Amino acid sequence: MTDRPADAPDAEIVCPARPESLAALLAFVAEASARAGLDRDSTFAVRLAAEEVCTNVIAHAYPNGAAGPVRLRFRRDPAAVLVTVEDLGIPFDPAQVARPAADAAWEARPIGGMGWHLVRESVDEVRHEHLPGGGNRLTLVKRLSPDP
Amino acid sequence: MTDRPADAPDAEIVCPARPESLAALLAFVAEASARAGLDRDSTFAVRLAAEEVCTNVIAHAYPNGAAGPVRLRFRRDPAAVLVTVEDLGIPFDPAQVARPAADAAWEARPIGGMGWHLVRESVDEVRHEHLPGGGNRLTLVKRLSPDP
Amino acid sequence: MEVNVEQRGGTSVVRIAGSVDGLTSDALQAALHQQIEAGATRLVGDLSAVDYTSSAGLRALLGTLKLARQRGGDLRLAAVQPGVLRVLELSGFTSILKVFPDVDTAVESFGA
Amino acid sequence: MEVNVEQRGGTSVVRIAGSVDGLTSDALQAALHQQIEAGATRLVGDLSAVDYTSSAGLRALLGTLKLARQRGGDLRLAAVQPGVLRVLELSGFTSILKVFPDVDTAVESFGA
Ligand SMILES: Nc1ncnc2c1ncn2[C@@H]1O[C@H](COP(=O)(O)OP(=O)(O)O)[C@@H](O)[C@H]1O
Ligand SMILES: Nc1ncnc2c1ncn2[C@@H]1O[C@H](COP(=O)(O)OP(=O)(O)O)[C@@H](O)[C@H]1O
Repeated sequence: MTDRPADAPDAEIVCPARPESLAALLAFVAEASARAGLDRDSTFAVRLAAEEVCTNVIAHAYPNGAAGPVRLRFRRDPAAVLVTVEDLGIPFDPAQVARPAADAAWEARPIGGMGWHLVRESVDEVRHEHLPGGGNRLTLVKRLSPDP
Repeated sequence: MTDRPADAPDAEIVCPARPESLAALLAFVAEASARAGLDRDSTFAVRLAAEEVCTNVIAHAYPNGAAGPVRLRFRRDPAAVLVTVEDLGIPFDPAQVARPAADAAWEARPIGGMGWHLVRESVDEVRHEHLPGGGNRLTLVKRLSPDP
Repeated sequence: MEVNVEQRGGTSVVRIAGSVDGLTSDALQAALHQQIEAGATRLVGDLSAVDYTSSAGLRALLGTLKLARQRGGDLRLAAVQPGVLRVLELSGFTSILKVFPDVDTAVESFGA
Repeated sequence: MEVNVEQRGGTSVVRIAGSVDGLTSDALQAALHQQIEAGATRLVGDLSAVDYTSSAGLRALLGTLKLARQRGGDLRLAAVQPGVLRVLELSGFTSILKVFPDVDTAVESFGA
């Protein structure tokens, strides 16, 4: 994991990948989105993608023993918002997650499995890198429509 | 704020100084204390001091507008635990906080004002530094009794 | 998030307000299942004041839908706001859940 | 944290279990004040299962103590564990709050 940029000391959050941390992560994203002046739709989309990714890291990244960290950065560029989520957990490439079937009858519809599908539909781009020392960096890119 | 040490990537938490972050901060301290093998009394003392300091940063460090970050580091040395809490908020030197009166009758006893007193009684040393760019670093030192 | 339940004939109208996310979906699911356990299997979710849902909310809704239908009832939704509706559509929930423009229509759909 | 209330004659025994901290103290205060608002001003806090309190817990206890006494009752504590007792002592609460070794003695102290 690299340093947070010197000019944005409050644009990152690092906390244990545990359910107790979810409120802090969501509050961070809400505050950063408001500060970045995102409109309602972009705020919703970024919040949704960030929640799904964080929930997954909390649930899946550290299957063996104590939870390691989850680090989330929020960057507002002129034309896009970039949310980066890093963990030091097991290798996970979201490209491997199959699109869930959304046409089964209600009896056969599985409960769950929608998270990654919603991430991909909410943001314009999802990048995945394996971190050199182990772990994953996901970058969610939400392009912003220019002011009318 | 300096880098987290390379050998302890999960020994810090950085999150917005907001009430929503308290659960993550407390979970971090609990997990770090367990991992460091602290005994029951030291776990209680470190938890208490850390909670009081974090609660104060959340309540007081950023009086004007949006909450900035609170960064907490946990370090286990052979003979002590060091908990460092940093904010980028208003200058605050805990040495200026008066010891609360603890002898008033119940009718006159103020509700609140006990936090710093409990911090000082729980840990062996409290250090305060003003950070160069603004903000505060508090270091709480809890000495550990050698294993019997 | 807040949840309030109002009885309308044989139907429970569950008014949800706020955000349904990983922090609140368990409470929503508990409130909905409590209705069903108490015998109120005809449920209308009034989502007019719900500004957000994640997949955690979808889980609560689908779990409730299944339980209600297994008991001979149903969960139907009313007044779903655009952002939340998009999540329901993306996840294919609009093909299994009935969504009505307002609470009255949803209640009447049970043929009260 | 969990809070359970049991009536023992004219006294409400409030059994608290877990940690009283900034996350839970509001719920504790609400449960205690609810008793007082309902007319039960004689309260015994059973702290045998409380492993931790911070100043947030002290606030809840002192606020409740004041309200109970203003209404002619009292808040008394029972079976306080060592770590929590030390916090009460450090903050001078043991000079204004009555602490009993067990629940029975605390209940009897109200002269039931
Ligand atoms: N960070 C992660 N690390 C490891 N596995 C993951 C991670 N995120 C997701 N997965 C895997 O991908 C699957 C699909 O995730 P998702 O679409 O969010 O649905 P759900 O979490 O409801 O199963 C998960 O069940 C899990 O097996
Ligand atoms: N991080 C901080 N930044 C600014 N002021 C603070 C900070 N922490 C404490 N204070 C000040 O010190 C006072 C005493 O704090 P404390 O002993 O914890 O009691 P309480 O928070 O209940 O008032 C606070 O009321 C506040 O005015």
